Amino acid sequence: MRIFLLQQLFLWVCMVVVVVLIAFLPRDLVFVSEEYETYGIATMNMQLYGERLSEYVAMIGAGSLGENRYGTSVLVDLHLYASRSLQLIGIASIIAIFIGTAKAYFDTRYKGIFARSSRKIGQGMQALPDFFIIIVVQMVVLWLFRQGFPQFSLYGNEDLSSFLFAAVLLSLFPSMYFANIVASTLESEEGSFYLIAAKGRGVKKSVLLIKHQLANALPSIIQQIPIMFMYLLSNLLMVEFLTSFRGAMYRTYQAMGFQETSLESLPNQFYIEEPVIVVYLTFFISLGFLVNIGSRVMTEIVTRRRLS
Amino acid sequence: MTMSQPVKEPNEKKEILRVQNLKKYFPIKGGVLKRTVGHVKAVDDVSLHIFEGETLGIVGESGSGKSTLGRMMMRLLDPTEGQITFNGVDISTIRQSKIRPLRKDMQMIFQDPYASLNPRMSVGEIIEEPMLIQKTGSSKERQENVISLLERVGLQQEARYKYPHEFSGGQRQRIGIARALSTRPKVIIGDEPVSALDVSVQSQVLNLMEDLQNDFQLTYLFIAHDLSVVKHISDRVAVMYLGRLAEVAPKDDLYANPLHPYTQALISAVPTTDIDEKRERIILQGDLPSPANPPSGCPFHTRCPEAHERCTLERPEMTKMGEEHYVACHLYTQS
Amino acid sequence: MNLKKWWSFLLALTFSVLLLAACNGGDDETGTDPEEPADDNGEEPADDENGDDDGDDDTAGEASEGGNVNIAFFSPPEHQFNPIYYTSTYDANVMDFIFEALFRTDDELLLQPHLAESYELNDDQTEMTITLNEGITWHDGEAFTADDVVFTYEMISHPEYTGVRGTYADKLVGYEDFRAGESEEFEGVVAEDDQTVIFRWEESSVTPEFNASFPIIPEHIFGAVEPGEIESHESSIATGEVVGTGPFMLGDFVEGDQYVLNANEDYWNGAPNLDTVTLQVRDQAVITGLLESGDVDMVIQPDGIVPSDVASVEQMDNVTLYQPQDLGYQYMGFKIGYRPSEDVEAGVIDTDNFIENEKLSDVRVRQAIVHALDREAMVGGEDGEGGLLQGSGQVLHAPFPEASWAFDENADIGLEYDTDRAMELLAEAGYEDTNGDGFVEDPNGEEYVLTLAYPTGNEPRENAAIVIEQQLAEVGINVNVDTPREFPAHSEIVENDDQSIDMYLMGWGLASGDPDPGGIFTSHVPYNYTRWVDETSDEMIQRGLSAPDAFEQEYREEVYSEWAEYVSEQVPYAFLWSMINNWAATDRVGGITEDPVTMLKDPHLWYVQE
Amino acid sequence: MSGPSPGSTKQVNTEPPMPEAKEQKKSYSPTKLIVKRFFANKLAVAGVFMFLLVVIFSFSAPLFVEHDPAQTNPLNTYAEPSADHWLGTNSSGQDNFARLVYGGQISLQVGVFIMLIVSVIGVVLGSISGYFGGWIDSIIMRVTDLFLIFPFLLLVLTVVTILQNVNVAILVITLGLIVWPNITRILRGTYLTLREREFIYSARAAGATDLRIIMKHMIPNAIGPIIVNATIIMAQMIILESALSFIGFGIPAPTPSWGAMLNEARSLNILTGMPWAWMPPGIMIVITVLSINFIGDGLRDAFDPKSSRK
Repeated sequence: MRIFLLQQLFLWVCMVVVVVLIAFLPRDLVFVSEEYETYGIATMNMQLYGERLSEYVAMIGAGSLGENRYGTSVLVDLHLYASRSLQLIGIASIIAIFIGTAKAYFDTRYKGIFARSSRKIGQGMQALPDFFIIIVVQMVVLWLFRQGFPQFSLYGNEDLSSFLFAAVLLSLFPSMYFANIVASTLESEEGSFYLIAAKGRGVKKSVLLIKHQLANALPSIIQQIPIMFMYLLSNLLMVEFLTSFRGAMYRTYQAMGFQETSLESLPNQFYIEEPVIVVYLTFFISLGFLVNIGSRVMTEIVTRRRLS
Repeated sequence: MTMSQPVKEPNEKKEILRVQNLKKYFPIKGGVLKRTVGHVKAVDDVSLHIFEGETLGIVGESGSGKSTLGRMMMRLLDPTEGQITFNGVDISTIRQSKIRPLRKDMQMIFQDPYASLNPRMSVGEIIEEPMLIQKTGSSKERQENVISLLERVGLQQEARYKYPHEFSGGQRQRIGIARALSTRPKVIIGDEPVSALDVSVQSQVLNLMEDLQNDFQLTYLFIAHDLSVVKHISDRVAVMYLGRLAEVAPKDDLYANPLHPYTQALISAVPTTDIDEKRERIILQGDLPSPANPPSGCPFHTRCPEAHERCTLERPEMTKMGEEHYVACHLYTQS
Repeated sequence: MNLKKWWSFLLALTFSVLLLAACNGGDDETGTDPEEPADDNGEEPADDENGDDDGDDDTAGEASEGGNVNIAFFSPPEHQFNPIYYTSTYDANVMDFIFEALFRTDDELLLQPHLAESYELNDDQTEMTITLNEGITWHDGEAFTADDVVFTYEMISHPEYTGVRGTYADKLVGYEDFRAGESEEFEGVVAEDDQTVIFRWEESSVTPEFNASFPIIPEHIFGAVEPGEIESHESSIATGEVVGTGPFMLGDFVEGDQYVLNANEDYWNGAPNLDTVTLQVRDQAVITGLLESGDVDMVIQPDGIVPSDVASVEQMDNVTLYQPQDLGYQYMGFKIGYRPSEDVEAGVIDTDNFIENEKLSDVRVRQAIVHALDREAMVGGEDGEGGLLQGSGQVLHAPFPEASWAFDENADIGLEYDTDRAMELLAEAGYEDTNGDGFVEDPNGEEYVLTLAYPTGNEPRENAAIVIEQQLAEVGINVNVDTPREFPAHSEIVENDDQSIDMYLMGWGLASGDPDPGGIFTSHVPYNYTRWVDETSDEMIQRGLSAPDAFEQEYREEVYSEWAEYVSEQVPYAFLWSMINNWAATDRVGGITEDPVTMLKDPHLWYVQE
Repeated sequence: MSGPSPGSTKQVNTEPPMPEAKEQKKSYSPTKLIVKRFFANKLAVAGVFMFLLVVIFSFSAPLFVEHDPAQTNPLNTYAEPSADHWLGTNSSGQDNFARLVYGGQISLQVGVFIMLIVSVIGVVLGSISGYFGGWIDSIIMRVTDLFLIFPFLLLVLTVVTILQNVNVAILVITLGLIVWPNITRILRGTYLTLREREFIYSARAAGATDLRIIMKHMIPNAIGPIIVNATIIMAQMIILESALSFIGFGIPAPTPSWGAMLNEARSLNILTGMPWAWMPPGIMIVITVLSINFIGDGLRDAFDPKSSRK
């Protein structure tokens, strides 16, 4: 375990270094203002690279991770946006795991037309672009509003309703993924000796599914969680982008210079906030590592309990 | 007198293959971190020799390490320890590239006729491949060779354009035999070549193998999991249990006078055609112990009807009990 | 040892991440709750005595006390909330609620006293004596006095001042010396007593009110701050520290996200009806959705509704559109002359040295070009489709938009879209297609190619370059469109008379209400980028500003009308269009004052009707 | 060599005769069998048909599309569908139909090229890793582990932001470099099981070199998973490219892209008022991706009949 953690730590450090190296690639931005418009002119300057990097390292040495464009510490910035995203991720994960397990149970328990089509839909969904589905869902909801459906806020993160809406959108794909994983793991357990034995003893199918199959499939399901998490993260970008949910992904996107562009089409590369990019990417990397480590530890615990 | 290995008899028979103190340990990876937590002693200190032109049968339950032994002799697996001498050359540690030319003289027939033929190659390609690798003959010669081999093993020459999935198990095993013969080897190691086949087909294949042995002056190492199969074809039989040899003896000697309790148990299980001959069936108790955690002392003591205290403590050595008859059992050694 | 340190670092990091997750919310949600209960110490809404509310027709709902109004814009401010230093219009939006000036424009763009109660001008308009309103206090309770006015003007004239607002002060007496640090006393603005302040100009000021209309900053705060440090002082940036006289105060904000303005209950013009106004930075793509669902109440300057969304916003039952014309305009300039490169280097502008651009010196050619341009098509249809502006604009013939008092709707100006007339004029001037390549040759039979330069950054303008090329090709004029430049580079080649360009695209934004075209069109001024030398025009412009006649607006109206006619015939510019602003508010907000330049006038009168 | 002995000939005759059908149909190579099975699968055939339609639709564009997809017409923006502009125009006055058609070329190119790159990387690394095992396997697996838990998509966004001028080649290479781990892992697993198959032992027993075993025995037998995964990758990459273009990190304008067309649907007015502007590219993505998935499923079943669910 110790070696594993050290290995993870080493990889973590490597990834953060890569992020810093990329984020600080030399871009010399010159800002010029005219009336209502501000232009950023980007030029490549190789000499700057070393300077920028050493400046950044010096700053970290001085105990600061840098500031955002308003001069606020990036950690404060991170706190605000990342906590929103974490809540969203948390709720969406719970929904995904719950719905996913329920759907998997339904799909494996029953063999009727509904279960079969539910399974087909689950598989088909994964083949579709998430953002397109989200757009369509948005359109349907807007259409419902115009038909007199009680309105709620679709965008942003202020209202509970918009928050939940984003969480539901976010959980859409991961729950399908999770359901597929669980279902196929359950199925792979099928036909194993203990099941036949239990069946022979007249154990109810539902009890069998939950008590035996699920319990036995747990380690392999837990091992899939990091992948589901990655799924969730890439969806998070789309969901935050499409619902204007001001979370960590949205903020990263902003920090990369993709401002909310005004009608006069401000240049894309308005501001690039390198320290913000670094700290947010580090945040996501850390999340990935945490989930990975967590899943390994859980697997170990579950496996041990089973063995003992 | 105890011996760690059979001593070569002054005999006109030429020894073609010899293994000494051969061991193969597979590491067991455990836990999430895939650390080595133990070893499976698949083959544990086995010594054997095979004379040119004879058929040595190796018998053991599945998991006794007999296939591993066969594969090690082919150097398909690298031994953990010990020596393999082929034709007087030590091949246990030489590099794979140096072994390649030797493979011409040593071929293998595999257990599963379905798995041992590449499903994506035509039968002709399959039989031709060893020749191609050993660069024997021109393309035309090889084709002719393929045809004659096919006919020799009892298949039509059109078969060479077909694919393995179009043949039955017995036919496939014939293809496997034709492939093994294609480089004119001296030794063929048959890794349970008939155990996957239907009983009626088994004898056909065995007969074919016997015919071929005469025609091609082959030496067979014939691995099987029960004694009935090797009864007819073998000259000598070695019995393996849990990675070790229990008994080695000329066939007739072994069947007439099995010494090791395990051999006795095996022989009692062989169905007999002679109704008059009444034999007491010895039923072994319990399962085969895990090779990862073999019993101390004699590995067979957990199931041995004759086990006594010494068996649990001390590992029996190979003891010569007659001409070419060796046994590893405390019943026959003095403490 | 070291390893352990690393371990604890990793652990600390992971836990801090978890903690971040756990202790979210709370602090950033307080104070931004739109449903805060109404305060009961405000005054009656709508009937406020100072209310120049010109009647929102649809005030059907019940007006209620308190509440919050959400205003959306697309980009976050840059967090410089000091009027003397800000540059972004988004910051200006925030400050409109907080800071006030002595004068402000009324709905006809005329400047009226605001913080000032009344003012007197001397005969030659070199001196203005202003009496301040009584009872005005800063947000922190300090009284607003003439000293604050003096201080503000001193600061924008100060040697260490690095901002760009010096133009308000640079004609005042003693500005040069004070700016250069040669005098301690600033004679331009003097406090007579607490309620009286005097402005003095070196020469007659035609626009005295404008010059005195700069937002006032508090002396009692910044007086103690080194002038060089005002920009980064916390009273310029931080919540609770920014002090003005306006109806709202800067409250809590989440940077880049939302800015809460709290009502100033002691506002001199009457306490605001609302408790809070929240400025929210919202993605342009979702703005209309937010409006429809009522999550956002107002979408106003500087962004407004995107032209392509106007049609759908118009259809919303709960939203009112406000569409005043923007005072800025876009044009295509003709390089009629160039400064010689020696003059450019020396920074000299001498009309006598101008080198004539023969390609465009013939007025008929310029007229032909204007006739060839279908500017109506550029502006586009009313239904929000087509055109460069999707209908959100107006064709312009002179630099006076309709909202300006200088605009004369009866004047017969402008050259209509008429390709036949264009070709006729070209033929008259001797430009004809002699080699049959579809493009005209110049009178000497040489190939005639006009180079058009344009900058990036303004999408309709960028697109206009392509349209202009196509439309001029139809009358046989071959236009070579340069690759677009970043605005500063473009501006530089235009300003420095790069002789490779014949025409250029640019826009002017008119910040002040005064329509005097002198700063741009007088022959010898730097901004006369076209290097158009015309005595008649110069004389008219002069007349429009000459005292004492020009003190009368009617007189100036007449002069400018005449000048507009002249300039549209002489075509130094092909005026293209001025934008229409598309501002919107939901009907939840009442008491909005309609004004051509801003929707943020008198926000203390706003109220929420349910 | 001696001819067949009478005894052995007799033995042939005692073999159970082969089923009639097999005799009549002569010999089917495994490839032919797979093709046969594949075309017996209706959904897969439908997939092929749909996919071919998309390909023909996209690549025969010059024959029936008059408009240049990059040609802007600022005077004719947001036009409604008409005889001239079948799907109207977008915010720059570009013909939506032309962009739809040419955007398909981009999507297919991106999908195919990434698929090729990734398959090659996956086959090479997967076979090295799966066949040889040992330390090289560990290294490759640790790297793929990393990719599975690291949000590389974000890193791509950063790279794209920094590089600014992204073209199809750069996008293909960057994306290819992120997605190879998945297929590599899958193929490694395939090779691991293959490695223990007896025909591999038999080839080694015949003295075949590692290279020969990989090329002649492993890859042909792993061709099923390779092709199936290649189709999955292709579908995923088409989605990924459109997703990137959708959020503005893809191939920059004026190159047409389905994702970029969908981006316009972020505006509420277009979302609800101009479905013709964004529905077609969305449907095209769905059709393309679904058809590729159908083909992939069909191939999977054809290669490995046991896996098909009944």
